[in-house]
Amino acid sequence: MPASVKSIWGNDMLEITGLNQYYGDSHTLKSVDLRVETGSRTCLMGRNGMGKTTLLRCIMGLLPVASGSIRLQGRELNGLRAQQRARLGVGYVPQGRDIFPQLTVEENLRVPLAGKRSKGIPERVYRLFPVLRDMGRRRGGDLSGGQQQQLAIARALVLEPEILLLDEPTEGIQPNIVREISDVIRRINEEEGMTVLLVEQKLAFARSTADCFSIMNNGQSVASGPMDELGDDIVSQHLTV
Amino acid sequence: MLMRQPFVMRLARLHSGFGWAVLLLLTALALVVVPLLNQFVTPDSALYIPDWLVTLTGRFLCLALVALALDLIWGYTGILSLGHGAFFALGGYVMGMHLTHNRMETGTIPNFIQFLGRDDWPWFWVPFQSFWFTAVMVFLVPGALALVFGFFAFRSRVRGVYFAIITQALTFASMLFFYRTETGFGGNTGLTDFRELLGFSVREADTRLVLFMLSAVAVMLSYLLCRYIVTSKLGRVLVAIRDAESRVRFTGYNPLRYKLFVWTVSAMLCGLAGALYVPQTGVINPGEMAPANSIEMAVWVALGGRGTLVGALVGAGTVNGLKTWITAAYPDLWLFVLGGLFIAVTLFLPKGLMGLRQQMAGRSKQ
Amino acid sequence: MKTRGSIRKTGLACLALGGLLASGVAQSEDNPIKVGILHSLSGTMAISETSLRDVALMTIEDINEQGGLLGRELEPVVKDPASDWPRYAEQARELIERDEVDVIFGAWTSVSRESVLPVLEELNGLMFYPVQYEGEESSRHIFYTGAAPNQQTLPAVDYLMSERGGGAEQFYLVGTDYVFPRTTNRIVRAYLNANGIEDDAIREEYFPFEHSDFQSLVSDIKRFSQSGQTAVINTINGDSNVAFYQELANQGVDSVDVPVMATSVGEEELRGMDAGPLVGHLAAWNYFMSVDSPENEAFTERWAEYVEENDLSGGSDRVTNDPMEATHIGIRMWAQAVLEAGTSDPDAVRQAVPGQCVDAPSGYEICMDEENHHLHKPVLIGEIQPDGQFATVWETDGPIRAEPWSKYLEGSEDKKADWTYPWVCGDCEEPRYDLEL
Amino acid sequence: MRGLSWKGAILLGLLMVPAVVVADTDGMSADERAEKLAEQQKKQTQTRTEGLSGEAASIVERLATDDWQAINDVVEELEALAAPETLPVLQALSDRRLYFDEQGRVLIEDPATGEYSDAITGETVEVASENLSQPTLTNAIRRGIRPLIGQLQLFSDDVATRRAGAEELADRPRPEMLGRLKELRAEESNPEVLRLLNIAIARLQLDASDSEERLEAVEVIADVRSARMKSELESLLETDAQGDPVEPDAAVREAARDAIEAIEERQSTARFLSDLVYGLSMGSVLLLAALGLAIIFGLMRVINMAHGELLMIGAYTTFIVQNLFALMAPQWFSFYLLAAIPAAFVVTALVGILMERGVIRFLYARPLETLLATWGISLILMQTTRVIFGAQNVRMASPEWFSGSVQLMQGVSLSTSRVGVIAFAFFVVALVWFVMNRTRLGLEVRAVMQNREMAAALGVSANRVDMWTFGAGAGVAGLGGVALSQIVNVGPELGQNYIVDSFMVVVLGGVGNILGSVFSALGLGVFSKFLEPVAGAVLAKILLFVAIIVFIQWRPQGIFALKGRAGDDD
Repeated sequence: MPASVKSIWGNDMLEITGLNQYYGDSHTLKSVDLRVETGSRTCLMGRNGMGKTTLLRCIMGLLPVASGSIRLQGRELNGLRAQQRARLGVGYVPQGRDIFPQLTVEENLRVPLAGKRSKGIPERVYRLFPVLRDMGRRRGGDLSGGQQQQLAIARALVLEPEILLLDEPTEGIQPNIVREISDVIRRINEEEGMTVLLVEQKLAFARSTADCFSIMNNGQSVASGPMDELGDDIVSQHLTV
Repeated sequence: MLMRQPFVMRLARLHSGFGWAVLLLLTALALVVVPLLNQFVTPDSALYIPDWLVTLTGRFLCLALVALALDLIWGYTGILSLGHGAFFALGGYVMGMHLTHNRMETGTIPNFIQFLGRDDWPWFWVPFQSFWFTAVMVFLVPGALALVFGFFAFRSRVRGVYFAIITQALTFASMLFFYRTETGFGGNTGLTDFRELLGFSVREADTRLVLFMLSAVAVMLSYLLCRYIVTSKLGRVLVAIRDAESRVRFTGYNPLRYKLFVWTVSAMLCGLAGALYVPQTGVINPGEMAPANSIEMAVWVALGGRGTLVGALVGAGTVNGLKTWITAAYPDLWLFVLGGLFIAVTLFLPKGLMGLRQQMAGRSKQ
Repeated sequence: MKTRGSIRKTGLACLALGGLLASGVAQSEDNPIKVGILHSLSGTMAISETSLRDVALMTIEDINEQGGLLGRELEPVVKDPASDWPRYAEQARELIERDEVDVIFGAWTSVSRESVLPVLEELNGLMFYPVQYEGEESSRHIFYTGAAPNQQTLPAVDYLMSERGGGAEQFYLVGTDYVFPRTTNRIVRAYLNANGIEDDAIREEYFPFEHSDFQSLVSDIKRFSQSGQTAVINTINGDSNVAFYQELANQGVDSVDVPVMATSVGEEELRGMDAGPLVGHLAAWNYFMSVDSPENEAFTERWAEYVEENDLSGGSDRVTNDPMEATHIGIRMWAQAVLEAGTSDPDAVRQAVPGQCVDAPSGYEICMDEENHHLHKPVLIGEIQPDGQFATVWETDGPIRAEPWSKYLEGSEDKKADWTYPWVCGDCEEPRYDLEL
Repeated sequence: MRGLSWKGAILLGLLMVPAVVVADTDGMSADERAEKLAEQQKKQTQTRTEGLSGEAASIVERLATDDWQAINDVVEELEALAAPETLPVLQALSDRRLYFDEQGRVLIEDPATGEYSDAITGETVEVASENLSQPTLTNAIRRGIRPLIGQLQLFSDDVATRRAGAEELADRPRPEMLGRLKELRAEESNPEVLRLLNIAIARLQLDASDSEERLEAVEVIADVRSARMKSELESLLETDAQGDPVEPDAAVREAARDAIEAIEERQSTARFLSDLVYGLSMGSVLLLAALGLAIIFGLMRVINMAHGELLMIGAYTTFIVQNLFALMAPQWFSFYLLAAIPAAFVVTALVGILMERGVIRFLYARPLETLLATWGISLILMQTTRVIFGAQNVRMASPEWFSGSVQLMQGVSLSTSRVGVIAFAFFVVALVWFVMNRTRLGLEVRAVMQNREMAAALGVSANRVDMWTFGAGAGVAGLGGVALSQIVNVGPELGQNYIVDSFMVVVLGGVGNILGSVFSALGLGVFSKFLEPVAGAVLAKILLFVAIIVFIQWRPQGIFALKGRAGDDD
């Protein structure tokens, strides 16, 4: 199916239906459904070990799925390799950031140019993260956690993705940078219309950054809606320990 | 409870009734049928087993024993050794040294020792005049080398690919060492021209037949020993080490001791194989330690199926049988066949011949 | 078990007897005489041994064209032991037991010969061994058609010490680490000592097969040669020679100052290398392709023709050399012996071979010694030419009798190789053979 | 890889050492001299005489014999006569271009045209070559002819010829020539020729009756410091049966002692330097052999047992290129090596890509089994080569500019091909460094090797990168093959000799670290060359292997362990 054909919902960037995944003998994703509207900032929430990271990795194509469908702008992603998904517009900022430690900051940023026509790092990436320009020659592994997180986001942005997947971007990062990251996420969403799918545990950050939520519990999607509908009852039922 | 069973009971449980029946049948074949067909059937009969075939099979049995030893360490512990040729050859050299003593008339020494500029046996040759000393050394020499090498390697947690490569270096260095005439083991020629073992001429067909039977017994007993090891608690620890060594370490076992034990047993079995092989082949030289030989041994095991013991025996028999036939019939093709076998087994038969049925079943299910 | 041996033997005897009585004549005319050829066609030794297989096949073809022997064709059975010593033994056994050949022509290195020997003894086989070797061996089952040390290396040493050869007073012995160079050099050392050259004027170095880095060795030779007129005796075997001579040339070691006398470099080996760096250096053999004699002309022409007919690899570059001549002589001698004995039975042929003579390509009438299973051979010393041929610079007055046991070696002075009846072997006192049949 | 820039610079500097050691210009280098002599002879050799008469003619006539004694006599008489017009005859004799026919005419062959000319009359003679015989020539006779030629060359008007002659005489002066050499010295104007003549004369005057002359001679020789002359000086210090010194003059003895000391000092420096240089040379061979493996095994963790066969394919490609040049462009033959470099790279890279696509990519998760499969590939490649090219070695001719040697210092010379190999090793290291650090492919390779998943998630096709990396590694192995073809025999088993060594280099250097391989290869080379004189070549190698095995126990991650993932094998 060509990418231009829209799905029946019309304005969904990402649409996941009936996704099942097994890790060894354990059933990690149980018929998960998820819709991310184009232009939204959706936050995927849930307690630890409920399958959020697994779901992102399945979207990215880093884990095989047993059944179900993942569509990007109506196009079925199942069966495509990670690099093909990346080129179709899925940007990924993994948990733990996964910077290439032996590459310089600049080299880290150049890696995603593999599938791009333009061979230069887009200027806007440096506009969003001016600090990276000064650190161009430093090795990725030598950066602080916050800087690495910025680098990871910048690196995904080089791809100029349609949707940006962020897996716990605030984990282990000092508060001032957390705020900066939240700003950047909103800016790219509002200024460029980039769809964002965020996995986040911190409620405050999720509330201030995202406009929609979706909650997973025990490998299943249990609730979703606009962020202002995320009431205390839902939080206490699915999120608090 | 299981561990408190009497030894005989424990032994009996190594196999199902069917397994024991097959085992007994094969033993009978080797110890009764073959000698009968070789001795009391006239050469023109279709059932006659000629002397050369007896010797050839005897040698194959020795190689199968090597495969068994390698499977114990590779199949069950996940440690691929590319140095088993060295242990095999060491066993062979130990026996060869005894045979060389037997061949020399008293007061004479072989030319390769004269090359060293001396006119008596060097100290490390002298004790091998005794058969019993030799018989012990057949196990101790390869075993000691394995123990020392293994201790350091396992202690430093060298494993996987690294271990394979340094064992290859081990056998290569041993080969170079034995190639030197100065080393005092016959250099390039190695040890050859054997005549007598315990007063019997090793060139006589009768002696060869006995050696064949001994080899068959050795394989049988070694098989049972290996089987005993892998079905014991020790065996389960080994498999656990193979699958997740760090987890074993966390549960309080020290993998070093287990690995070292199996590794040394494996080397000793190789030594035994070498010692039986040499009088049947008539020569032992450093070429046996060539890295290529050791790699070929791994293919016997891989072809038969790792971690099955029986597979190792089957694999060794298949490859060597093929080799004998093809090198004679189509000498140019042999390396293509062997090379193709290596590739095909790794690509299409990850579980070897023994896993073939399972694999077929799996396919038909799909 | 003892019973069984005698049962078999009796059975065999009956069988043989029956065969003779029943169809003796007819059988001998129908059945070809099988001849085993046991040379490595692959592996390290292929470079040298392939040609021996070819020349053996050529000589057998020639005999067949003249009607074979005793009205029977010769049928060659070729094996390839692939430069693997134990396989020589295995295949020798196959040749004798399964293919039932009456004679084997084969082996090159001493190791391979020694590996075959026990099989020959066990199965009462007969082999012709065509390569110069270190001696210190003598077998009832082998005829040695190559040179013993006194037919190659010792005359070469004499030459180097002579005024004509440059008057060497120091010797550097370089060899591959195996039994031929080791034994040869022991003999050479003893011989040099006997000729007044002390041990401190002799240096000895060994390298493994295939060794290719001779930088340190050559610079040591250079240093050594500064303290006196030096000659090198080179017993390096096979491929390593290329690297050795190249390094000599590179470091400017000149044949005029330090001549290198090779014992294992012949025309066939030179064919595989750039002869440039070797020019002027020496080799000692019993035959050179460049020998000027009618027999050699016929031999080399026939060889060229054979190469062309059979489209052998190398084509017009193919040469003849000493071991090829020795193979050729061996087969012809064996054929004469078969005719004389009236049978190809190894035991009978073995007794007929001593005393056989053939006009050899080397230009001499070469005879098998009556006693020691070795040939009487002339010794030629040649200088390597840019075209890979040898220019003879010296030769003996005539064929020399072989001394398989060197009188210069302690322990073998008194040994005798005498295979005249009653069989006495060289290294033992008891006869190892008794006529049972 | 990071930091290769500065470390590389140091390394390059280190390797420049031998290159900048100022070539010894005392003119006493045996190889240089031999080379020059040969060159001179090529240019200066007259291929026929101008016609001989009188005594010269009557002596030359007697060369028509195969009695070596008679020829020796002739040479001696010619020496006494010292007639420059006999030079062409002597050169022809020395080069085996001198013949005589049944009538006893002495003929000289012109190597260029194949024509014969009469040595006495100088006229061209028509004669069938099968009727010609050659006078016996041995190295002993040549040893007499060489200085004679040298002496006659001194009469030439051409400086280069005179210099060639003087060099020969400085090397092999003959006592009979002393008087004439002194005369010639008096007339000589060229300083270099004069210097050489002085050396020759000094060597002859070591036993002069006048102690002043002896002292002067010792001083001249001391200046040269050639090891060749050490034994002559030592004879001055000998004592006779009564224990009295042979040399009566204490000053001369003292000077000789000093000179010997100077020579010995030089010798030990030379020995050290030569061990170092030979070690670097051996190390660079190891490096070239191992570099491809450092990429394939080091970066991709594929145990490529067919690595040796990739070297072999590179060498055979060189052989094919050589033959193509000989066949199609003989005038460019000497440049075939340059063409072989890209050809070998491409051919082996293609073989590598085929291997990767056909077999290895299915086995990335099972490293030990890659080992078996690639070993199978290696057997097939070897046997295929045997079937195509035969089991024997093929003949490689080094191009002219690649033969000969470079004199680094008196007593230390390195063959040009080995110098070339050292330089080539650095070229290849630089190339690899450039590709890895300055190209898109290199970036992707490093990204994939550090974090395969992440690279894929960023749009890098790990699959494709695997293929190209393997291809590049194989190509680099092919380049190693080109170098090996120039220094070892090219045959189907070529690669087998290098496989274990290559693995040792990579493991010792630290898997995943190409720079580590560079250091470990050079280090292994140098160590083994320093061990060799003590332990012999084989024992040195065994000791090194044992050392490596022990080293790996102690430091499993190799010399240069990368922080983080690299070196950790599970």
